[in-house]
Amino acid sequence: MAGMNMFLSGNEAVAAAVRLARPQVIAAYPITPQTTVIERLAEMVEDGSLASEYLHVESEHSALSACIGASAVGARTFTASSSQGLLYMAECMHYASGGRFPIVMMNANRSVALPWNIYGDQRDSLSLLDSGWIQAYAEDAQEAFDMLIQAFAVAEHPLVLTPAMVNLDGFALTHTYELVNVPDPSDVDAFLPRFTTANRMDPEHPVSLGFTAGPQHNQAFKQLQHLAMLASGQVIREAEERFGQRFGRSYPGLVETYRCEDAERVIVTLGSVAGTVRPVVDRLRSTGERVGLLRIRYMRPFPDGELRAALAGATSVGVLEKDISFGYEGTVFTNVNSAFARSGASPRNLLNFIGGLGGKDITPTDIENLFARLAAPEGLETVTFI
Amino acid sequence: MAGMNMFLSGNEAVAAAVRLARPQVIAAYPITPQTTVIERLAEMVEDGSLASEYLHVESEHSALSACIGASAVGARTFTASSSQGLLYMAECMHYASGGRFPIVMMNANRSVALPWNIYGDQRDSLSLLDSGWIQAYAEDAQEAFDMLIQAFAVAEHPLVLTPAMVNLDGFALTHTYELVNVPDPSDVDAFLPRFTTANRMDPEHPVSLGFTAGPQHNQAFKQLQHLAMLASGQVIREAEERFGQRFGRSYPGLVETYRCEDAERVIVTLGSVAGTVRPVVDRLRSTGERVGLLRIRYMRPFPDGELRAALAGATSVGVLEKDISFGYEGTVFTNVNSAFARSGASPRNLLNFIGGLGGKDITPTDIENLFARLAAPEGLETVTFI
Amino acid sequence: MENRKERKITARNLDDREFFYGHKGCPGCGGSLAVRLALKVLGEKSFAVLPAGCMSAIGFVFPQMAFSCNAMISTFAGTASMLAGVAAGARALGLEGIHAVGFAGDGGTADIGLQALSGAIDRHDRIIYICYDNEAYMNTGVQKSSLTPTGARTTTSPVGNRLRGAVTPKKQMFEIVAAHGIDYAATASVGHPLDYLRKVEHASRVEGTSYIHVFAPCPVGWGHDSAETIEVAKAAVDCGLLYLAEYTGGGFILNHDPGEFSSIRDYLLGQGRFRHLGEEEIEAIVAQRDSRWQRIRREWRT
Amino acid sequence: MENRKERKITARNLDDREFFYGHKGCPGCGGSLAVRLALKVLGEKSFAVLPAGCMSAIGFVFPQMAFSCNAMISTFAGTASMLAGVAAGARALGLEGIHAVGFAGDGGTADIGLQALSGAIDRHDRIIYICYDNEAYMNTGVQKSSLTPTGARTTTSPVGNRLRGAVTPKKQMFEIVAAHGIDYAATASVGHPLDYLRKVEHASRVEGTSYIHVFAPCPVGWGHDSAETIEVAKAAVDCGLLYLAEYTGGGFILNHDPGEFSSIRDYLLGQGRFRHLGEEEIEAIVAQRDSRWQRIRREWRT
Amino acid sequence: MSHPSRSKAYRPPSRLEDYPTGTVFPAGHLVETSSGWRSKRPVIDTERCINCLVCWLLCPEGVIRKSPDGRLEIDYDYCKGCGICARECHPGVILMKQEGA
Amino acid sequence: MSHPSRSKAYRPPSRLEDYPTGTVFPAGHLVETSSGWRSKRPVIDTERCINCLVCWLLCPEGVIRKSPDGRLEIDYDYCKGCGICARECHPGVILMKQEGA
Amino acid sequence: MVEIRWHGRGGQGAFTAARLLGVASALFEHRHALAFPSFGPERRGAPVLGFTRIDDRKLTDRSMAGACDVVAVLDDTLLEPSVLQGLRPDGLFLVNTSRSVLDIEPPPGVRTVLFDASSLASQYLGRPIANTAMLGALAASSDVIGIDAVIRAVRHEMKGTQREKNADLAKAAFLVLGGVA
Amino acid sequence: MVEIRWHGRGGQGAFTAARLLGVASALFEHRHALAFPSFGPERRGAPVLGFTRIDDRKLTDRSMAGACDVVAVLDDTLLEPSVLQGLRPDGLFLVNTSRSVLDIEPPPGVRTVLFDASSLASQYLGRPIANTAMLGALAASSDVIGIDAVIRAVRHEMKGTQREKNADLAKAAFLVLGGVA
Ligand SMILES: Cc1ncc(C[n+]2csc(CCOP(=O)(O)OP(=O)(O)O)c2C)c(N)n1
Ligand SMILES: Cc1ncc(C[n+]2csc(CCOP(=O)(O)OP(=O)(O)O)c2C)c(N)n1
Ligand code: SF4
Ligand code: SF4
Ligand code: SF4
Ligand code: SF4
Ligand code: SF4
Ligand code: SF4
Ligand SMILES: [Mg+2]
Ligand SMILES: [Mg+2]
Repeated sequence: MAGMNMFLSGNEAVAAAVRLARPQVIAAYPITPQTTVIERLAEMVEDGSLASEYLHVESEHSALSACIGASAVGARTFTASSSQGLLYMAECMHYASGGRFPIVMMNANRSVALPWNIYGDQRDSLSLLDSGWIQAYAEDAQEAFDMLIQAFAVAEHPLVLTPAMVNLDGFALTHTYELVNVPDPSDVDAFLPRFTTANRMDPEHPVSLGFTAGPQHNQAFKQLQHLAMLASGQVIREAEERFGQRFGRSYPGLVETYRCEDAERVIVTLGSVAGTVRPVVDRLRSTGERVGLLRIRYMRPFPDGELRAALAGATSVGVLEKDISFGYEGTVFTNVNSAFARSGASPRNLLNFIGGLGGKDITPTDIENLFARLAAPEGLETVTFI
Repeated sequence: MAGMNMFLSGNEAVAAAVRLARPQVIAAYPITPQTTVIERLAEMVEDGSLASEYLHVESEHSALSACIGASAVGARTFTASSSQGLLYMAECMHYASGGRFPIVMMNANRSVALPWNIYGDQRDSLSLLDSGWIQAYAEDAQEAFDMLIQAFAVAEHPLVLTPAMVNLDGFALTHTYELVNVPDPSDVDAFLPRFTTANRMDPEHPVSLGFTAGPQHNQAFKQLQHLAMLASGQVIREAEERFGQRFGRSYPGLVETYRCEDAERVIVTLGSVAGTVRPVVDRLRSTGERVGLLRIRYMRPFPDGELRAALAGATSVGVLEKDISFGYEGTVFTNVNSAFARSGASPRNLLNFIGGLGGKDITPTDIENLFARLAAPEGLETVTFI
Repeated sequence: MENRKERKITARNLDDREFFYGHKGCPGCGGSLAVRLALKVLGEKSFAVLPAGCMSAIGFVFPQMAFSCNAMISTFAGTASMLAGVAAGARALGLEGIHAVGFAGDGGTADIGLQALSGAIDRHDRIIYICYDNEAYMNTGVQKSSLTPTGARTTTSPVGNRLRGAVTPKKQMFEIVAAHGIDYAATASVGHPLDYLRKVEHASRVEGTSYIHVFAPCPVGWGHDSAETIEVAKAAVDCGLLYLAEYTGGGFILNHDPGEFSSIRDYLLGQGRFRHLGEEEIEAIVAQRDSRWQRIRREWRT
Repeated sequence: MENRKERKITARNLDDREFFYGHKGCPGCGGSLAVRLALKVLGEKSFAVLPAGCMSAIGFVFPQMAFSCNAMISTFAGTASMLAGVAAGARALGLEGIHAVGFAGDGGTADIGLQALSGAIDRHDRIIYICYDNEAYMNTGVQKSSLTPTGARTTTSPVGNRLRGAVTPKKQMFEIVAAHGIDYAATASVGHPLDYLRKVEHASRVEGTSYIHVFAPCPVGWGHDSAETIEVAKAAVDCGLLYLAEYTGGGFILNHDPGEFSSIRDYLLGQGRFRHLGEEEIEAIVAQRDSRWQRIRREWRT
Repeated sequence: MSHPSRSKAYRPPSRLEDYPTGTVFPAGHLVETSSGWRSKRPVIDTERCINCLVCWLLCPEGVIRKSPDGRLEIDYDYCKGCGICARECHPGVILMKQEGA
Repeated sequence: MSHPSRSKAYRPPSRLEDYPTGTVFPAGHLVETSSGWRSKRPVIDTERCINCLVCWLLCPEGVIRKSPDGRLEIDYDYCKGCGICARECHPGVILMKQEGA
Repeated sequence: MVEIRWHGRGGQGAFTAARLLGVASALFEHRHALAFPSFGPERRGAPVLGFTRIDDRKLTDRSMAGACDVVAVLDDTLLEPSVLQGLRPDGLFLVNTSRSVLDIEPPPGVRTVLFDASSLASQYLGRPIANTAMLGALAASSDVIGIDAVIRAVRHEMKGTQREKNADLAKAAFLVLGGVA
Repeated sequence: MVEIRWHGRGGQGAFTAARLLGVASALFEHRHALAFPSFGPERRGAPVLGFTRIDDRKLTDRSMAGACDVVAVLDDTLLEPSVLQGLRPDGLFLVNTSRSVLDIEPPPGVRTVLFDASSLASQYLGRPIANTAMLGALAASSDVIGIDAVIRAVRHEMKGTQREKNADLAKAAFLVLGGVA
């Protein structure tokens, strides 16, 4: 592997990736547990290793607005946020995606007030699933690094032109140090060429941007946006392919399956908690239990086909998520279930495990219990808080 | 029927209902097509027919923040918004629900920028489905009026203590005039007693509100919030019962079925477009076609049980919605599908019709075509833009 | 070629080209005149940003595009920050001679857009922020903003027995941006077009943030004839309710002292929004004007 | 019972009760002293609102509640509007003698909370807004805010060859709220506690909006010993970087003129965040102070 | 040319493929006129006009043009008949005439 | 009593039903001390103290109390040992002593 | 179901006419009615529309596309062929104009009624605000609404001096057009 | 997998120790390591924790609950019984203290190493910042990490004058405790 091995936190890995992606404009606002990303970036701008305009904005709404403005003149842009900050820029998130500005954002997944809490759950990003952003969820710092670089390539792809958000679990990923391979700048430059777009203010050929479209036309823009997001699935796979060839690390597309081949019971989850499931799967497999893990890497575009294919043989599926849509169930569960309903064939057991809210620990023992629950035949409450 | 019949727009009906509900504090910010609500309220405060503190705030974030502050001292509060405004207060929406402040909001459903558009679709409220608010959708001005009064009763119920949003389709409801029965104030007072709560600042017994809860405790608060929202289903039904007894208008709970009894093909939808489906159902029924309409009146709490029961006999279900979650499907569809998946039995055909984005007209002919599509056996794309 | 540094703008040498044309504004709209004139000064390299409000609503309805320069609608709260992004992006990409210019209404400036504006001033972003002040939220149908003057009737500051229009004084945006130590700020009126053009021209040369507050009557919201827009805009200056001034290098400059004021009464009662005002209320407004001018004449340079 | 109208507060007559006790603030935290002292003046009928920031983070960790009066955390941007709601609700419910008081940091005031504050001032809401200024986003680990002074090192205004800490001047919050025509505004320092207490007491009697900007050193973020908090807070006044002043009834009052300033150099180099500053940089700060004081001494009453 | 004018050939997109990617469209693209808004039409008596350009400066629509021969012309496609030009013309040489009369 | 003190009897909720409805909780409810934060402990020489109350006023924790007999006492449960009192005491009668030494 | 489409300019009261007709029908003839405006970025002076739908059974369909039975035009400067779009072949074309011949010609089956409502309004109100006169004219020339209901609706909705003047105006228009109350 | 828990006060470098150990292990012994801090509302002066996990296979589990193999305490004023929570019965209890007897007693199987790292640090650095000394001590008293890796990690991560001084300090601590490089 070329490049350099470094012992970095998830946030530092993200900052390192951003440096290599060379965004021309960065605007962000501090919030725990995102802050160290923008601190590192400030240092890089200071020490000259990153030639970006770095805007000290007064809020997240302005952070993303500034990125939209910069993207609207054709600049590559980056921002980062979390939780309250993400919600404070919610209007701009829809704005950026509707305007097809391929901004890349790092989101440090964190619980949403009230009650206040700075720890990692995923209600922040999942509650904005409909905002038109590509949503990726990393499991470890290396994947966060790689996803970040790929996110620029995918978002800026002419068939996609859609903003992308890379999610890291607060603290569990953002503040945990581990080994990360950081490639050579020249390799990243080759992988990720300069951003060019026709969707920008052009001194030679002036345009109107961000206009009004009435009832006759509006839906067409929305439909195109949907199609572009759908197209991003293929673009993500191609980007991973190219990435693998150049950097030697390959990724499996929108979902990753772990020992799912002949699995009867599968836990579906996303983000870093997959790392807690993995050794439990190994342990149970070693005692002959047919269990597996399916990790959703992208929530948008939603990998319904991949999911169904991977889970075709499973009789019991448990969706484990750090999120709850009050008055129904976990949002990931809802999405997964729809994929099943659309095929007409759901697994016999379909359970929802809600955990990790506000950073509540999810232990290997918890996971073992979940697999046990998936083995019990019927009569279970669908939504269980663990 | 007691009270007075008036020819009102949906917005005027809402304002009339708010007057009768006597909120102590109103804070709102203008936005088309909500504006006439707050204009009417300003007039009522001026002419003394409504004794509320009326705050001219400088943004929607402040509008809802002010309501939270007022609710935190025990006042009944009302706000209204739409689209960009709703998104601008997204952070506060989670805040209000997490803090269990039973604020009532009217939302004029409107398309979300970009592109800009002031017409009615439901991406605004549906994109905030996870924010912990009860979400009701009215079909006509009378229902909007009645739901609004009921919303206070439900939101403030001790078992619920959760904010509630009543949605009216922009223009189609908010700006259309029709007959509305406005009850006598004394009747409303009897139906809706003064708000009392322990969840407030109390000069005699000081409290800390809106605090931090760490990883050990946070999830418990979220779980209670979920349970309260689930409990609201029953409270809504009871409130409708009481309402019917007093005012002579009864409502069917979280969903309304129209000629669904033996229906093979059913369109599931919400809001005013149901009114376009109704006469088409009648027409097709008169030619012997077994078609029906299911109207979702509340998206949160989500009526999964009611839906399944009502659609148990249907072989083809089409979900018609003014919303799209880019990269997947309509959000209502996702929710409905999950209800099927959880029961293990989905209808043979399960289609998603996306229409009305940015106010695109949905005509009776469109509806006829949808029913025809539901009759075709297989091989259809799941998500269709109409 | 003229020396841009010294150009004095008149109707003779002003650009013939129109950059805001074919819009859907009401007849006699002061705001659209303010936008039109400013763009004639700033020219084809303007990158304009307009938040939700009348000017964006009337200028960009697909497929009818009334701006001939680059232009974009921003979120209602995001004018200044989007402008900052435009300026930063242009700088990063090496685009030269660009003017990042914003046109926001009074509501979009003094209410929901204030924070982003404050942030931009604080960073000394090289942007020109023009607030066209029609003294209410017009695009949504004449609601009170914090720049609605005391006594004005709007749909959310109604007139009746209990209330007599807006009860709070007009927020002092010019003083507020000046208190930030902004690089350049000015007030202006579409009734004094040459003064306004000069200020836009000056702003275009400032290395930092410029703010121009231009008074722009709205016949629909104010209740005057569409032909009277310029007169009303002049009268506001003549009667002393509006002052033409600049802030630069830490000090205020009064550009024009009317000496004897014309009648505030006439100014007010010529507009539907003020027609309910009684003598006492008018006297209070006069008194307020007088005390403000006392301070201005005492403290500001001329 | 004392006549509340005339009470002069001293350490002798100040309330013995503690309303902010058992919090998790760092040893020597100036902000927590500012909160503690203000609540002793305002008493048990305070309805306190604190946005995200150090004071809320250290005061409300379930089940440890450090406020003994009613208190609530607000969204970061929503201090003033939530306060406005509290005040309006209390009024509507007929609660008497309540003080709706906010305690927000510099970031929560001058950056993300500015707009809501401006709105409250505009409405003349009867609230007391206290900004404890520790000159950076401390709760998130010392990032630059718009109240971070020029030259200060923070984690987002690093010091190296290209940058020397914060490059923009400190936003003039006191002047900005004064430009709003606020009912009452004041600056203060925890190093001058009696002056501060007097101002809080005054604010409690204002029928309208009060704003107090209290300088509150943060040993962790500023890099001084925890025991030095009061000294540093005094030194800022003595060296003229901070002035104790009030704004009321349309005019400024300087409460205290140090005459001869103490050394800015000593003030700066006593703190880790400024230790990199060279003579030239210090000279520039001195020059800025001098020109500001020239204006203050010329224009403000004493 | 100094003014945009209506693109008569333009047909709004009917197929999805014809829409732009993003909300981006050529500047100064006009497809409608506003002549129908007007109930009165300004007419300049060019003989008496002193060419002070006040009307040119103050027209909110910018529809008064300096023609090559120096006279002023009005683009009636976009004049809304507000009457500002007539009111502000000091010599009073602009007349507002009832449309269709 | 003028100061809250630690409620030793309190046990954090273990069942859902024991949590409040809403984020609401009695004010001034303390369950932890901060004595463990301190490495130095202020000790007042009450004999030499002139009772100027400067330390009382300036302690960020508010832990210096006026006892009934007029002397000052420190609530060591919540004193963090910042040293402000010692530094600001003009007569210099507060000593910062190493904890555990 | 009948649908009436009102054409006017922003400020001329086209939507008020649509709404008054709804009031007349719903409150005073106890039928079902919906009234709604068109809404767009256009400003004062621009052409605007108002709609009234009336039926004996509850109206639930709020979609826009659909034929209309009456096109009522408040200002003859608006008369372009597009004004007739969607008018049923047997519909009514009611125009406020002082002319006796129009430049546009409705399809053969359409009944055209030309009526100088502005002049009549000027007489009664001192201003050419023609909408209530047009309601009287509609009552006279169709069975969409009765004149009594129109008058009651005007009285119900208007205030002050305008109230009786407009009621009288509507009645006068009705009579001018030969309506029999 | 071994887990090392570091106890200190905010500002004493407990997490730096945890991270340096991770660097030493991952970069210089080519094992797999995770290092993470505790994080809470507590401020400077309050007790804080740092964690290092080391294994020969990739570490994926990031959950918190779990036993630890080493408890290392940077400040003996922190010695409360809770410090020993979760320490394995055969674990190592490494304390920076000048005392020779502690008030708390670990369970029988636990090996206790008391070491005056602060004094040594004061000698080498002029300040009692004990974390690198404690790393040296850890290398000497366990097979968690080798002293070479510790020294390389210190050199890799530190800058300026601190670099060699800390490397020397770690080495000295290692030798004092009888480590054999
Ligand atoms: C977040 C948000 N809130 C509300 C609106 C609705 N809105 C659009 S324009 C407008 C009024 C604009 O007023 P002003 O800024 O004074 O400009 P004007 O319309 O008067 O030109 C409002 C309230 C919006 N677009 N976005
Ligand atoms: C919308 C939003 N953005 C960001 C944050 C993160 N945040 C919480 S406190 C804080 C810093 C507060 O700084 P300041 O207001 O100066 O108070 P201090 O911490 O210095 O006391 C930040 C950035 C948040 N809670 N909400
Ligand atoms: S409403 Fe007023 S500001 Fe808006 S376009 Fe019309 S005249 Fe201009
Ligand atoms: S970081 Fe600073 S402001 Fe925050 S609690 Fe500590 S000393 Fe106080
Ligand atoms: S009437 Fe108005 S729009 Fe027409 S030319 Fe004159 S000023 Fe321009
Ligand atoms: S204002 Fe009158 S005189 Fe002057 S240029 Fe125009 S038409 Fe001619
Ligand atoms: S050391 Fe600090 S906390 Fe302790 S009593 Fe003194 S001032 Fe208060
Ligand atoms: S400061 Fe010193 S002298 Fe004054 S009261 Fe405190 S201990 Fe006594
Ligand atoms: Mg305005
Ligand atoms: Mg701060």
